[in-house]
Amino acid sequence: MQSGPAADPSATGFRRRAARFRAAVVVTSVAVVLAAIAGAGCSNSPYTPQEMQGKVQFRTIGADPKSLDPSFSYTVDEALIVDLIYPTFYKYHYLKRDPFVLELNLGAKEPVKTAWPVTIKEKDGKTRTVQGERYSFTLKNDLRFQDDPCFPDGKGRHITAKDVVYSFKRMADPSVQCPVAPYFADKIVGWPEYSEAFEKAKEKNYDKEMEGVQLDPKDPYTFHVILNQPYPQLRYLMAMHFTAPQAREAVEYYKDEYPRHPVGCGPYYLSDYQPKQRLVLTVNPNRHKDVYPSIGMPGDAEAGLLADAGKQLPLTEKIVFNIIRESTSSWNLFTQGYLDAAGVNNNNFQQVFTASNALSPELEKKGVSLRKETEMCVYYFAFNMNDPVYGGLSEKNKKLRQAISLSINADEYIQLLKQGNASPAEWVLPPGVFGYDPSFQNPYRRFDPQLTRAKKLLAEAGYPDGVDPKTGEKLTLYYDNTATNAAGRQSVGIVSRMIERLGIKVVSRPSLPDQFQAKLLKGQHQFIFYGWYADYPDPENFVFLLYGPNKRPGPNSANYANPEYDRLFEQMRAMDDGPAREEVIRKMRAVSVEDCAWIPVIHNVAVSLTYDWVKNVKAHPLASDAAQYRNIDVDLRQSRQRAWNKPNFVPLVVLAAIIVVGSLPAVAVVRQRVNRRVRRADAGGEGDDS
Amino acid sequence: MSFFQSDFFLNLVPCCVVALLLFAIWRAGKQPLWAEAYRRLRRNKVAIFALVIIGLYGTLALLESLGTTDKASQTRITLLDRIAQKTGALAVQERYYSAPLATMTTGEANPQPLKAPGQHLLGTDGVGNDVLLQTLKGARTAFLIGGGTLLISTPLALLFGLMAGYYGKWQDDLIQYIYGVLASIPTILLLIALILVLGRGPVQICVALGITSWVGLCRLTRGETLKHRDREYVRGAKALGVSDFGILTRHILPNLLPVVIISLTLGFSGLVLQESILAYLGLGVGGNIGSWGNMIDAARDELAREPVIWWNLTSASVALFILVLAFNFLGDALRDAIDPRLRS
Amino acid sequence: MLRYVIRRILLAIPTLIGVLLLTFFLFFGLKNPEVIARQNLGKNPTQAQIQQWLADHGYDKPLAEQLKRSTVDMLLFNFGQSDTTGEEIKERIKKGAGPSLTIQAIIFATGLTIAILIAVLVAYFRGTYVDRFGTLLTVVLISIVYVTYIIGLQYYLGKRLQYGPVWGFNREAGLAKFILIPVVIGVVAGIGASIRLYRTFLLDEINQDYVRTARAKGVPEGTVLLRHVLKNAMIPILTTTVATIPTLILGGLLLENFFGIPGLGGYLIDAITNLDFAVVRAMVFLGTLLTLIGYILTDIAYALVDPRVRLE
Amino acid sequence: MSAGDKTGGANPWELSANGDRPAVRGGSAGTGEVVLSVRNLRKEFPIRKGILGKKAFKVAVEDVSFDIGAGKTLALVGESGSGKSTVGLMLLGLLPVTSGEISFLGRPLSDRSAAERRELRRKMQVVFQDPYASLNARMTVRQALTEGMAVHRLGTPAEREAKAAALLKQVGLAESALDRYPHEFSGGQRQRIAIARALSVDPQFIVLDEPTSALDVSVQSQVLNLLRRLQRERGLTYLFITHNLAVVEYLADEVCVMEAGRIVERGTVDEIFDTPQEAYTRRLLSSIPSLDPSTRRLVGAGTR
Amino acid sequence: MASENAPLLQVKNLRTYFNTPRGTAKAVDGVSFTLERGKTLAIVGESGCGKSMTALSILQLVPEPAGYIEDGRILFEGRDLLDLTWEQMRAVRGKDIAMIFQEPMTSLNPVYTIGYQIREAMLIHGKEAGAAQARALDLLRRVGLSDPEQALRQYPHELSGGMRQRVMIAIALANRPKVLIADEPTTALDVTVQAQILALIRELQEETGMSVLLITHDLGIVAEVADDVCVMYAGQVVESAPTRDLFHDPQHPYTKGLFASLPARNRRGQDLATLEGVVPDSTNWPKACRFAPRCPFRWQECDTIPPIPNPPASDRPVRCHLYNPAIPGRPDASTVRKEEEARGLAVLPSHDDAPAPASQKDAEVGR
Repeated sequence: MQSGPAADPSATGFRRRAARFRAAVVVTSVAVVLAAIAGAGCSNSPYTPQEMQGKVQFRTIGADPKSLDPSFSYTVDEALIVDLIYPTFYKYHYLKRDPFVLELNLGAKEPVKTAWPVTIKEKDGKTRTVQGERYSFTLKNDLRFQDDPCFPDGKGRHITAKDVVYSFKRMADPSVQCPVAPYFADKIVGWPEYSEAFEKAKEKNYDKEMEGVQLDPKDPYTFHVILNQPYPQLRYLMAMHFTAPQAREAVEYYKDEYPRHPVGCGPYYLSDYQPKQRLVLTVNPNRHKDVYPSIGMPGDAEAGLLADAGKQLPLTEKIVFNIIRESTSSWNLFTQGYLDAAGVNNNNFQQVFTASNALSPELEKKGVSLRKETEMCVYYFAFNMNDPVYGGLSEKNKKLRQAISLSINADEYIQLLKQGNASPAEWVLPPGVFGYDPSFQNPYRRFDPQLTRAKKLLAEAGYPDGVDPKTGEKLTLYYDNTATNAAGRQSVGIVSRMIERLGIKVVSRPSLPDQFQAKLLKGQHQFIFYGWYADYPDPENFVFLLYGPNKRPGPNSANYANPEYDRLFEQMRAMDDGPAREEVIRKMRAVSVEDCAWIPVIHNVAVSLTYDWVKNVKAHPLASDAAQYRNIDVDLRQSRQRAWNKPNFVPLVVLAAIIVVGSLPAVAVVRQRVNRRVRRADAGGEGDDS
Repeated sequence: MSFFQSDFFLNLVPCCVVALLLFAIWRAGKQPLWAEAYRRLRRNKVAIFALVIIGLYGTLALLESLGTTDKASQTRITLLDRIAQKTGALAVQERYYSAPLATMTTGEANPQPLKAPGQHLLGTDGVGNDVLLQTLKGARTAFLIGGGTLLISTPLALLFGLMAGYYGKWQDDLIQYIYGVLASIPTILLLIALILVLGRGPVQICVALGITSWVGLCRLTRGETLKHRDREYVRGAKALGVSDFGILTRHILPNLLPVVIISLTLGFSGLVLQESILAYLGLGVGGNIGSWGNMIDAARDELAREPVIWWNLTSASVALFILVLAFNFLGDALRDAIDPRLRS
Repeated sequence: MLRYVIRRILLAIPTLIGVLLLTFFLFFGLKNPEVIARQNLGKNPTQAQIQQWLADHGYDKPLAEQLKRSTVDMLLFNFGQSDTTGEEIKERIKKGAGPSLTIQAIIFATGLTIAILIAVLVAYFRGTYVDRFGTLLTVVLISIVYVTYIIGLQYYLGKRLQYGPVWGFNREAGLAKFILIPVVIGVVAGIGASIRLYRTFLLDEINQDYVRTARAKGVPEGTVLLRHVLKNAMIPILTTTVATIPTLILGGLLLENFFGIPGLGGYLIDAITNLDFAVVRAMVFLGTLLTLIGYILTDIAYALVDPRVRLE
Repeated sequence: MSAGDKTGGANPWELSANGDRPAVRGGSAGTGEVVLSVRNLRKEFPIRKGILGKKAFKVAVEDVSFDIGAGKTLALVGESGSGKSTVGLMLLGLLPVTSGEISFLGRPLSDRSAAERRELRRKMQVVFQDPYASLNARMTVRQALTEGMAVHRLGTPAEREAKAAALLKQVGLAESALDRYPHEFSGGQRQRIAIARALSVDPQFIVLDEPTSALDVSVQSQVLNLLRRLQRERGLTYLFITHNLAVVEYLADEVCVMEAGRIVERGTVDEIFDTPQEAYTRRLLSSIPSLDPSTRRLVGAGTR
Repeated sequence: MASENAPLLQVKNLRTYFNTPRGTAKAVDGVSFTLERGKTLAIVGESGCGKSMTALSILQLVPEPAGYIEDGRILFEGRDLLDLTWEQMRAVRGKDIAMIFQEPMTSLNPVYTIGYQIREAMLIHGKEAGAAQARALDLLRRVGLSDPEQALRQYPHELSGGMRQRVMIAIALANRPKVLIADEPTTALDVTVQAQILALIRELQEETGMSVLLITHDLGIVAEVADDVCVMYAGQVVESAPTRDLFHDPQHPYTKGLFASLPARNRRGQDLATLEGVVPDSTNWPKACRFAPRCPFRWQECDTIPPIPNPPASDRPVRCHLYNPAIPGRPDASTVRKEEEARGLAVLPSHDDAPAPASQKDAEVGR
């Protein structure tokens, strides 16, 4: 041993490899960190630069559309898309209000109504003839479908009246499950028979003609709808996407996938659909030409809504619908400027106010504007009128319902659950619908904090302080709901609290939507909360919710049936708007308010937040095709986005610093380990021996 | 089923769990081997702290499980409610959200003064309930789910594990196959499927969690049994003529208990965490039972508000975190105390 | 080796059959399809419509046919149509698998690597403050609910620090940035349990005799850890990594929802809310298949690491 | 017994001795009462081969036959893997026998009823090698000692307690040990408790499976003394399984040498140690280190 | 540098302690011995006496952080190993001093080939890869593996226990160490294999001239291979002597007791001598003589005065008052002799002696 055991200069190969290994570890980790920083360094935008620079609208919907089949789709989110792809005979004027104006869209001219005798087969085999009506609709003759592989050569073909008739036939097909089919079923001649034939037949024969919807033998752009009774509401239905022309080729080509492959002739077509991710609408080159309206309501010009008057529609080349389920995510995205507007039907976005219910200053600074629009809807509590305790038209139970009605404080409800963004409902009809009476005050919706009257009524009903004298126990009200999530539970809790002030015990029976529907169907419900949105701005579309024959499975979920009300309804249904109709509606109101099967609570106010780079924003309670009128100031948006999305690397640096500083003692430990003397007395301060 | 859905039953479970815990501690004190572990545990400050915390939560669960129906309002008033009523602000229901120690409601368009201004330590939730009280009440659900599940899964796992390990042969093959099948379905998917099929509710969740969680313990029991089966003391007992049952219950089972107890301790915390995730997926205990899972679930909306309603999420998360942390620390400490070989 | 692999695959078949039978029993034995039909038919279906729907979705077939449907067809990846949307489940899964696997594979690989690295570090510094701090940190990490991680980190990293998009998955815009935050969350949420476990494995190995042999040879401590201890510890580590596959699925479920990743997790959550049993069934099958494949891969990896298994 | 006393004809199987048969000389079986006799014992362990488990077998014990006379000690000697412990376990009924016959007290075990077999089992007990594993850590000494009696319903509980205390005294431990747990004792003490436990059911025959090989020499001597004394006092018969030839030559009367599952040689201690016949036996004997540094045997014993 | 005639390895007053929950365990408490060049020194003792810890202390492989070397000197070729830094010590391990262990089944890394594990030992200490490979092959041939080429590629589990121990030896010898520490190298092996391994070590020792420090509890092995013996009890060396001397004339009562308790042919039919009691707890050694509680010759002073390692009345280091005239109360030689005879301590065990007549009588009584 020349040099002693200490030095080991020849230990090269092995060590070199060990060193190389160590170096590789270091290099890899540095690379990972750098990659992370590089990844973070680039923009946090979820869009491509092209999209960001183009005239593109960035919007959001909360879930994948269940279906984009215009004959089936019925939800608000879906309508935002469907209505842009499937234009209808009529459309609502974008700017005009009070009243809403229907203008021709695909229609070439106003339909012609003629009196038409209709033969009706009675059940006993006899026939009778009634006075019916025939509407003749004529389409524009230059309409074409979008280009799509379902057509020969992939070129969109010409649209004729046949395509609209096809849509009617689809509505009558029970397997399509068209939600508005019941509106037609008892009115269009031959509809029930046609529908039945479909149900029976194995193969569906769409070539067969329906008696009540006929093609004009001479004009390929004209078809006739024959009704067995007057139905003035038909024109509104011609503004809903159910009656939009559909290509039979597309339905048959895509089959089960048709709900995800819409083929229409609207301003946009569906160019890309990534489930759970995004849905992109692109300008349809085959769209029928339309321009931005040049007349609006007073004040529209000042609001800049006429700046684009006369310009070709649509004003943006693309609409990107981000499908965002979590409200947290979409809110974050919105605040970063990556969404033009905050979602339409999302409660959470309404929480952006200062104390005085105005937009918070932070958002205002960011250029967000707030819009509130009373929606054409009504939310109500309904008793099951077949319920032995709460239902029926007996005086006793009527008083019980009235008492409960009086206990529900609409103002508190609005404050707590709608943050003030709703108006209290007095009756079925919402503002904006003919027959709505702003001066009407429902006597059973007048809340007083002492509940004096409610308690009196309750006592009169035989339940003093909510106690059933027969049993000595409290009356129980089963509140059936679908509150499986937190927000639902909150609202159930608040409502229960209100009713329980009466002394009645409220028991929440939450169930899943399917079980809830089954309960309603079987009439096993006792007390529910429900809402209705207008299909069209006619009072019939609301008051029919209490029409006896519309009981479950119809839309009358209260199972309310008052012969007097039903008689008035039948009378009012076919009337034209005017004082006479108003009078009948007033009578219906008096009857139904007294019976108190419903407790109308609110008419919702939709609140939307829009950035100032979005132009031509004006809400419409019925039309969902507004997107084609919107315009985008792309430069403004981009500069804002850039300013708001600068990553903050300080915490990362701080973290790195902490790790470095924190590992210094560790390095010292390593040093000590390698250099320590074995003898304890000599070594001193070995960190790891303690 | 209705009995199992009844309040009585649901309250029985946490009571049983707490009673079992107390019994186990009492018994353990009498067994020298456990007493030895005890001594080691006592020296571990973290473990004692964890035990105290678990004891506190257990007390809360017990207080929330015991109660009477109030004649006047016909609602159940638990001991915890009574204590809350005595303290004042805890039991006061406000009209809406309010921030911790706030004097006005929060998030409302027109904030209203509170009934108990500045006294809600953790604020109030959307219905105006005191968040602190709600958080405390959540302990019961945690014990209900965690304990209920373990009450279902532990006997099952021990029985099958012992059988598989001890008898071997076809019994082993069969049991291994059963849990092999169950274990190859990812837990969360199996849970989802089970709850969708069984329906929602605390008992269903316990059953579903029980089905998914017995596998781990069963595998552990089987492995340990296998180890002990060929130990000399078991052979000696066999040679003495002790029956299989006697060997399993008197010889093998007591020797498995340490491992089982460690695994149960750690398993409990896992179950509590799973409940909150199920609640988040909308498969939780349901609306009528206050749980941390429900509170966290509510936060997904509350966090999107401006101002952010953070106290609900924070309280529930912290309450959950502390309990789980305590169980994890206790589990680690138990492992060290019971099985010193495993100490590093 | 090939024989070994084949044997492992064959051994997985009875398990797979068991899973299929179990799911069949769950979804067809315990669940009344009429409830599903009613729920999917919207507001007020007539009995005829329900029958029609049942026929369309094949729920009216005799039990034997159903059995075939839930076993043979599953094995052939014929998942049928969604109960709710009528979509081909297979197509949807094809679309969703890519994003899901991308994210989860990256989380898995990153998580594994980082966890092993940290575990080795902690093991190297055993008994020092690094070890104590690391152990404490892991316990804290595993005591936090996944949901809280997602909500918290999305808020902080995405919204406050703006390190990446808080939402989205757009191939054209570059996947890396979309993946960044979800991966960080996935890794952070899963890493505590892994480190804790791996540390135990490493420390178990550190006390083995062969480690003493290596030291007696004069092998430096670092090399002992990396070459001798780690390679042996890889055996139990590999076994437990399969156990994390279900966790990955859970992670996927929640992460994808929050970050708008169009994967299978979000699809499953939709299926849960819509009671889409056909989809849940398919996902259970797929999840199982993945787990089984995971098991097999583990066993192969096992054999690669452990010569005792390889030459069995 | 002198080395030349060849009485092999006493057993019929010895007459048909062929090359496979062990070299047998002497043996006490012919003179006293035979407590245990084993004929053609065989044990196979299944091992799986191939995918679907084509069954294959590993033979652990093959064609083992011997007799043990009352009050005698037969040593079963062999290296690890020779199958000697397997034989012990089969005798005790702890491992099923593949083929062959075990007779105890003159009666074959196979044609007994379950109850009779239980009773016979009682008379056969065992002491194992590892004192740390042979007692249940969760049972007190009292429980361990009374359990066997309780199982066989021997005496009243009070009598069992008394007997447990007496047994403890007999193996040289204080009565105060009754309520303590195994971990409170040293290895040697535990082994004595294990012996007491075996004695608790009054056996006639004890299988000693390497009872001292885990003990230090100073403790080993205590246990060996105890075993000797008990044999003398109770007339016990031992089957002593061991690889420690020093203990064998000290304690055993007869020796069976096992190699690879077979008995290769059998005889009295003196026969085997003085005039080993088989090569294996010789090799085994020559491997024992001598205790005399002046006569080193191992060096050059050959590595290749 | 160290002179040629200085002892190769000298351990002086080594103290290795452990921190345990019950207090400090003094596993090795003042051990001294000398290992000469080319010689074999055996350290013999029962379990718990600290012999393995002594061996591990030399290479400083005491399990950390619980164990540490409290004091002492370990002079290797004249330089104190305890003065080296950790890194310097690492260079000593496996190169100058190599070690083999008791459990051949677990002492090899199961996931690396035999070849790798042998080569590694050389690569660490600076050998080139090619040369290492060649030497590995040579080593395996040397330790008697029948097919060394194949063995290089094999994994530990493919070899039997004896073969693995040979591989362990090959690893230890890879760098031609000056000292081989063998810690119970044959305890886990069958006797026939044990004989082979011991013979192999002996052979290799003769070839290479290395010194062997053999740790064992088996006096037979000591007799077979050792040149010198240290008997350890309770963390101390109680007696050390050349092997022959020790076996013919054990002096310490413990050594005597050990010999007397060995079962042997010439003791058939007699009770073996026993050492009553157990080894005391290492956290709480007896204050004075550590063997006193078990010693048949114990008297009052044994519990109060610690015995010195080199008493004047003996020709060798014996830690016992019997050999120290300075201690009062010492029993005279005849009393001791009588006591020894009564306890059977006088007769040396032998496998070869014919049984004493008394034993036959005794055996007959036993029948």
